Amino acid sequence: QDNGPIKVGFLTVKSGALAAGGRQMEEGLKLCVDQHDGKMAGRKIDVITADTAGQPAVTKTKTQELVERDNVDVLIGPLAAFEALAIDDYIRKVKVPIISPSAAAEDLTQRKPNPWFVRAVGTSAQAHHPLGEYAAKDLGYKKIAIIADDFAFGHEIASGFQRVFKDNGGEIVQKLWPPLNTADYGSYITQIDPDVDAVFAAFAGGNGIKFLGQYRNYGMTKPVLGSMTTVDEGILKNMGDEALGVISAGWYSAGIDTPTNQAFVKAVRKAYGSDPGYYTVGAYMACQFLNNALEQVHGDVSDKQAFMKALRNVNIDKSPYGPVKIDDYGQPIMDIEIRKVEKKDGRLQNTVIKTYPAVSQFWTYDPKKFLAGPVYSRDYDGGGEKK
Amino acid sequence: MATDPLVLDGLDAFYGDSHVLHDLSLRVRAGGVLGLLGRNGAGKSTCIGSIVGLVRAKAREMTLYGEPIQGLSPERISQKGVGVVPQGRRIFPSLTVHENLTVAARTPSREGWRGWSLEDAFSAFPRLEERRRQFAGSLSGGEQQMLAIGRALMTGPRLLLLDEPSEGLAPQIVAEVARVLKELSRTGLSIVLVEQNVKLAMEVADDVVILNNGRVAHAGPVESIQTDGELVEQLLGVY
Amino acid sequence: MNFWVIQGLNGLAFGSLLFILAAGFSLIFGLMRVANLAHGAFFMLGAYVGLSAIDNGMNFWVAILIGGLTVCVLGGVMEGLILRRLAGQPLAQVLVTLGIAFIIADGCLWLWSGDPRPLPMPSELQGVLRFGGLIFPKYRLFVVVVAVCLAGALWLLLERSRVGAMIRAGVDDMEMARVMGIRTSLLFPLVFCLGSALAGAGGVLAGPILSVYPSMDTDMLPMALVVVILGGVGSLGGAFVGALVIGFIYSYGQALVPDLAYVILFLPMVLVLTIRPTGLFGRRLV
Amino acid sequence: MSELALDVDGLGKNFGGLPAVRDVVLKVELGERHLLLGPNGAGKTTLFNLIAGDIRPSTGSIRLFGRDVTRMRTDQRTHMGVARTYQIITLFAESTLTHNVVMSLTGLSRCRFDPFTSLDRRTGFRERAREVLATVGLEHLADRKVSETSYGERRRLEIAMAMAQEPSLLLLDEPLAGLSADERGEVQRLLESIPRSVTIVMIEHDMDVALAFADRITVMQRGAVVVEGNRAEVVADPKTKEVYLGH
Amino acid sequence: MTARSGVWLVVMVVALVLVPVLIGSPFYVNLASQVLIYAILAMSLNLLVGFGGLTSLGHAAYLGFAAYVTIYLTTLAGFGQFSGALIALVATTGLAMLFGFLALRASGLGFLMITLALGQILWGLAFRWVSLTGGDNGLGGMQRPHPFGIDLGDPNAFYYFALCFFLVAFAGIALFVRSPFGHSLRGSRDQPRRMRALGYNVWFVQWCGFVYAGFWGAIAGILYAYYNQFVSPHALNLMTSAETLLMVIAGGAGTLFGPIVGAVLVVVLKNVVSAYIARWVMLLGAVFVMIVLFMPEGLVPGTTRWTKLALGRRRRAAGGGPGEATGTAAVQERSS
Ligand SMILES: Nc1ncnc2c1ncn2[C@@H]1O[C@H](COP(=O)(O)OP(=O)(O)OP(=O)(O)O)[C@@H](O)[C@H]1O
Ligand SMILES: Nc1ncnc2c1ncn2[C@@H]1O[C@H](COP(=O)(O)OP(=O)(O)OP(=O)(O)O)[C@@H](O)[C@H]1O
Ligand SMILES: [Mg+2]
Ligand SMILES: [Mg+2]
Repeated sequence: QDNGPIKVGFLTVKSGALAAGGRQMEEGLKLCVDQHDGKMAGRKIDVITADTAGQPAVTKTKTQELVERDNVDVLIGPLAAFEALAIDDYIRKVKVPIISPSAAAEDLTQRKPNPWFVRAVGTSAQAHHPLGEYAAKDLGYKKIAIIADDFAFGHEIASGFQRVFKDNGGEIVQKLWPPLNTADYGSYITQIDPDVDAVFAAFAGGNGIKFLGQYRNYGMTKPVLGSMTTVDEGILKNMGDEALGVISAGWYSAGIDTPTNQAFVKAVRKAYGSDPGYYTVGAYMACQFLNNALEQVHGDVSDKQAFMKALRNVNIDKSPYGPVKIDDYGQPIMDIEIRKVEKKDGRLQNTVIKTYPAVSQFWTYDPKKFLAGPVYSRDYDGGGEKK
Repeated sequence: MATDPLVLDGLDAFYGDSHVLHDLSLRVRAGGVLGLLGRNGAGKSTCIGSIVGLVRAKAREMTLYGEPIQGLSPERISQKGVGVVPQGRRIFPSLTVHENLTVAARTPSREGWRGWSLEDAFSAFPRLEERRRQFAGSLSGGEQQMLAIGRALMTGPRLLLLDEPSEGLAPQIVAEVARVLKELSRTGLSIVLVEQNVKLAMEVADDVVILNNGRVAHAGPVESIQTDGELVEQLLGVY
Repeated sequence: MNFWVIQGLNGLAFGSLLFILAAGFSLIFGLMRVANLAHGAFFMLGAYVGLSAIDNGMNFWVAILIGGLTVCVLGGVMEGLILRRLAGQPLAQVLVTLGIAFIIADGCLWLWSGDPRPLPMPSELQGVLRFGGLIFPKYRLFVVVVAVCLAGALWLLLERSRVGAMIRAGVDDMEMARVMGIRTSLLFPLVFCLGSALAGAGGVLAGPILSVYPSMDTDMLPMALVVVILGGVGSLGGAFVGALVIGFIYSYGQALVPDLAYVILFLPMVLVLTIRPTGLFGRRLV
Repeated sequence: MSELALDVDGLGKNFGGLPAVRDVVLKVELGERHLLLGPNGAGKTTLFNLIAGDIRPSTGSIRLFGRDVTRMRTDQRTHMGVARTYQIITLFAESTLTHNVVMSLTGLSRCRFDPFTSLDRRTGFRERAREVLATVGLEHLADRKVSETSYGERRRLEIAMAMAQEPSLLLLDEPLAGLSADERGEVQRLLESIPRSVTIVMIEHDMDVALAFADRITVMQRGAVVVEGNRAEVVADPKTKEVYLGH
Repeated sequence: MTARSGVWLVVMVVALVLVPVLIGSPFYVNLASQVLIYAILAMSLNLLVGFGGLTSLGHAAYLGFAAYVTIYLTTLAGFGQFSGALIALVATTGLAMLFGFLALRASGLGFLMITLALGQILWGLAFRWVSLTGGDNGLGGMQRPHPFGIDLGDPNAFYYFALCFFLVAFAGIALFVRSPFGHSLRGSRDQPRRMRALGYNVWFVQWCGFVYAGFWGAIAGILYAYYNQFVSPHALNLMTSAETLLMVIAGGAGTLFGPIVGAVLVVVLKNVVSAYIARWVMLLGAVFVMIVLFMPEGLVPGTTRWTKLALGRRRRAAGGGPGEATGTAAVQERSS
């Protein structure tokens, strides 16, 4: 059996609101597997895809299906944080290694780290700590208004940004939390304090498009700082000039000018005709992690413990992200790019304007202290305490 | 050529598989009033229903002014000039009185138009004018009956079918209805009148057909029953 | 001061948008007593079709037309083939309209890949108007105007013609309506087409503000329902005023009591309906 | 004076602007046969609806068997012994005639709250129901669906359902409307056979039947009582002719 | 009628007991448990929709609420399994009492909207009241109980556990709808005005029906909590309510077996078929449309009708004839 195929259970979303992200994840994964000709460490890779419909209950069933019926060796997925949390206990129980290509919930690798869990993307706040510093130091902003999707992802991003921005002497004058399914941001946009230096907008999915469109439509001229997902390549391709000039931070940008990444971007464009974004690269990297771990164990996944250990010390120095290694909590330490939306030969892209090397999910804080501190939440008011 | 307004010959009517009317034949003369009598369950309403195309029926002949109407949709039959006052009123409850009257009204078209205008309806039943804007569903029983009559006449029929129009009407309104019907038939409107109120029927009708268990039990000029007491006695139970 | 005015304008604009969204539903439900739960999907489909029209180089106004027509045809077919057999069977209507909503939603996901898309607004309506200290987007004022015209037009159709009464008669008592010579078989599909067309065109019209995205239908349907029921079923005026009321509640509410943002639509509705079960302006019992 | 079954005092009901019933005083003694006359739209049915509790009065009070019921729910009044028929037929169209009557039997029995034992098991009700149907000559249709019966047949079912409740105050709203002569006679005999312990108030436009039946008569017009008295007085009264019989 | 459904009953019970034996794989057994849970929910909703004529679009409220309370109490508030479940049951039934008061102010679409709104409000609370509910991340970490030392972690054990509740629920509801009270619920749907005149307190009857439905909803919710050991706002949202309603209608509202069939249909399509057909949502929609086209009254009554037809028995004309009664029924509703 040892040289039979390795079964990879892939939890994605093919129906409902989150389907776009799910599709991009699928593309990323497929590309990676194809690049390895469907073989890793000498063993065939056999991907079994399941549609979670973006619903926790279904996610659980699908995970059971993959684990109990198809008995997969490793899981990649799921897309949303609440899905990952819905199966957290189950994963601990059945002890199947799982690589998260997207779900960014902080506590998965912080206060409740799951021994069988490793993440191939940043935590919600990981990229936005540096952005806070950049906004204060390089851009010299003093007062900023935050507007963010009112759910855990948004809360965590906003809190991370706020913390570091305040640490660097900035001031958050106002926080607006439009619900996820807000139809009309008009009444929020018109609330934005006229004498802020800039607006930090943290949106996920299609809300970035909606917000930026309405923001410009209201003739707002204040510069916009964005979260990684606000101007993610996945939606950037459909945006118009409203996105121009938005400065955001992320652990990835199609604009990263390394041979590895350019090759990757070219491959993605060739295969799917668009730039890779959050989900595409996330799944792609999850697959690279898998590959790296498999090489370490020479394709032998029969010893789960060993395999998991390998996953936990994945170490890749050349990847679309740049160099990546994993910390003790199963969270990658990687370069963070500050990106600016520009128009390059007709299409919008996130041009890298600065890079913070080897950023941890704890930024420059001491993990112990960090974890002891307050959780990043809707009414987090940390930051600013002189260090 | 003077063809009769309505000719039914060998009519059989069914509800699902229950056979309700058997070989029924009748004929309405131009400007004549045909009284259709019979005790409960005799088949009167079914007969009306078959004429207007609501009840599944087949007949050897079923013609309106010579045109066959068998198998036509209720709409078409109505457009050929058949007006109905159904049993139990069946006015449109969520429409106002005014809407009920106008919703299906036709404007004078054919020469020899005998239909009503809104004014006619209101002058015949002043009560309705007082209630113009009220939802018909909240009208009193009798008011609904008046409304049903007005509604039918405002479609300007050539043949009018009334299924117990006097039900729930106070005596003076019954008298009014009788007057109206006689008036209309004088102007040449042909009428089929289903009635339990035999007095009214005898007052208005020229001919009568008495049904019993879905069969014609007696047919003839109205005098034929005025004279022949015990026949009526046995068919209608009038004392 | 300024705050109240600008949020008032926001409310007005959003209310108008809601009316445009709900008009078709209100028309169909008010007249035919059919709760078309595919309305949200129709709205979204219209938006997507309009989007493709624009992608293929047509201008915004043509896109509205095409979006409207496509959905109009769809609605007509739906009435003619399915709904007409279901008169007086509300449950079957719920099942089939939701079923069709599923099909449309998944179909859009299939055909348009599920990527959220902005719908570009016509150049002549871009930019903002300034009066005094106030800034307000042209396009939103345009939406207000459209809503008012639409309300007027529908009012004329329903109150100044017999069509409305004829259809309600058909719903009250189909048999009698036919016996009275009312051509329900012709009128019902027409109304349904009109209502659907409004949904489709509304989708395109709302596109520049809402953008076009997969879960648009499920986001919008409840809003349409709220508008129609809160306003009072069967009264178009009710729907209009209801939409505006909700628009104001929405924009002031979100600004003043952000913590209630999630229940801002539904809390008022529960209050209104428990006090006035027929809605603010409901005349007829449902 | 003997005890009153029904004592309506200064009763009024407005619909929007329109007073459908105005300041009506109506006293009906136990066991009395009382007739309500009046032109169409006089307010007779509305008065019934007020007495039965279907609608709340705008003014005035209603006493049943000496007890004030003005604010009492319909079903509570029913349990005090009120039963009524509807002028505009109100039946369970898709159920059998038997089941219609069974419903009116269970309505008054405690077992209506029983959520567990099957109703079909309670054969007692069904037999009783058939007996009642027989009294109005419908036994042959007992298992037919109401929607498959003729109008007159439904009329009689209306009466049967009220009779099944064995009321002590019976409100009949045009019970004879739509009945053919024979059935009319039948129902009339049925009504006459009702023991005097039962008080009956009836609305009827068929003069011959109505007058033969009534002890006392109240004539209404435009919501108000115009004439009230025993049969002879009322028939003699010119106002009766004027407002009701016309010309 | 009773005879035939009696046979059905035996068949069903035997089949249900054999399920784990017939399908070895724990995955399918788990699926079966889910079907049972949703079937209970659908049956309880059917009480309102099918028998009470009260179309509710907020039934997920009871599922979610009960699940939240159960998990919150047992994981965060340190209650025991039994007491936790009991409190959840009581609390949820209480919620139903309250919702009943509000929703029964209106009828028809008004009723539907109030239930929908109440459901959405609960959803909003669950989403927003993070300190209590964990917001969109939901609550997890729940352990399944060990009644009488049986470990419900085992799929088969849990299946039989759920099956017990399912059978009790089925019996409870089957008896209810045949009982005088059940009939009075139907009567209040068809002819409320007449019902009052017959001595029924229509409002009370409907309210009791509403609460009874809420009670079984709560049972489903508690099982849901045990099964998933996790709850998030999704359990409360409109989609869940809609799906439950669709189960009821698709299977056949107002019939005993309808909701069960509906539950099987939806759960299987969603969880199994979706593994083979990417466009399963579209398929689900198409199935609903087909059902309406060929058996608008729902799968169960529809199939019986078709089989009857197949057996050559002619179908009696629906409606037809003078049919005043239906007409006047409408009059009554509007004028009363
Ligand atoms: N929809 C139906 N299905 C089956 N049988 C029916 C239906 N409607 C009426 N019947 C039966 O057909 C017979 C004739 O009914 P019809 O309504 O024509 O009687 P009718 O003469 O109008 O009596 P009435 O004076 O009471 O109105 C009756 O025995 C009735 O029971
Ligand atoms: N819900 C209502 N809204 C408005 N007006 C109403 C309502 N119910 C009754 N009316 C009016 O009140 C008046 C009295 O109605 P009611 O039914 O009591 O008359 P009635 O004496 O029974 O007449 P009939 O002999 O025709 O049955 C009628 O003019 C009617 O239009
Ligand atoms: Mg008849
Ligand atoms: Mg009356």
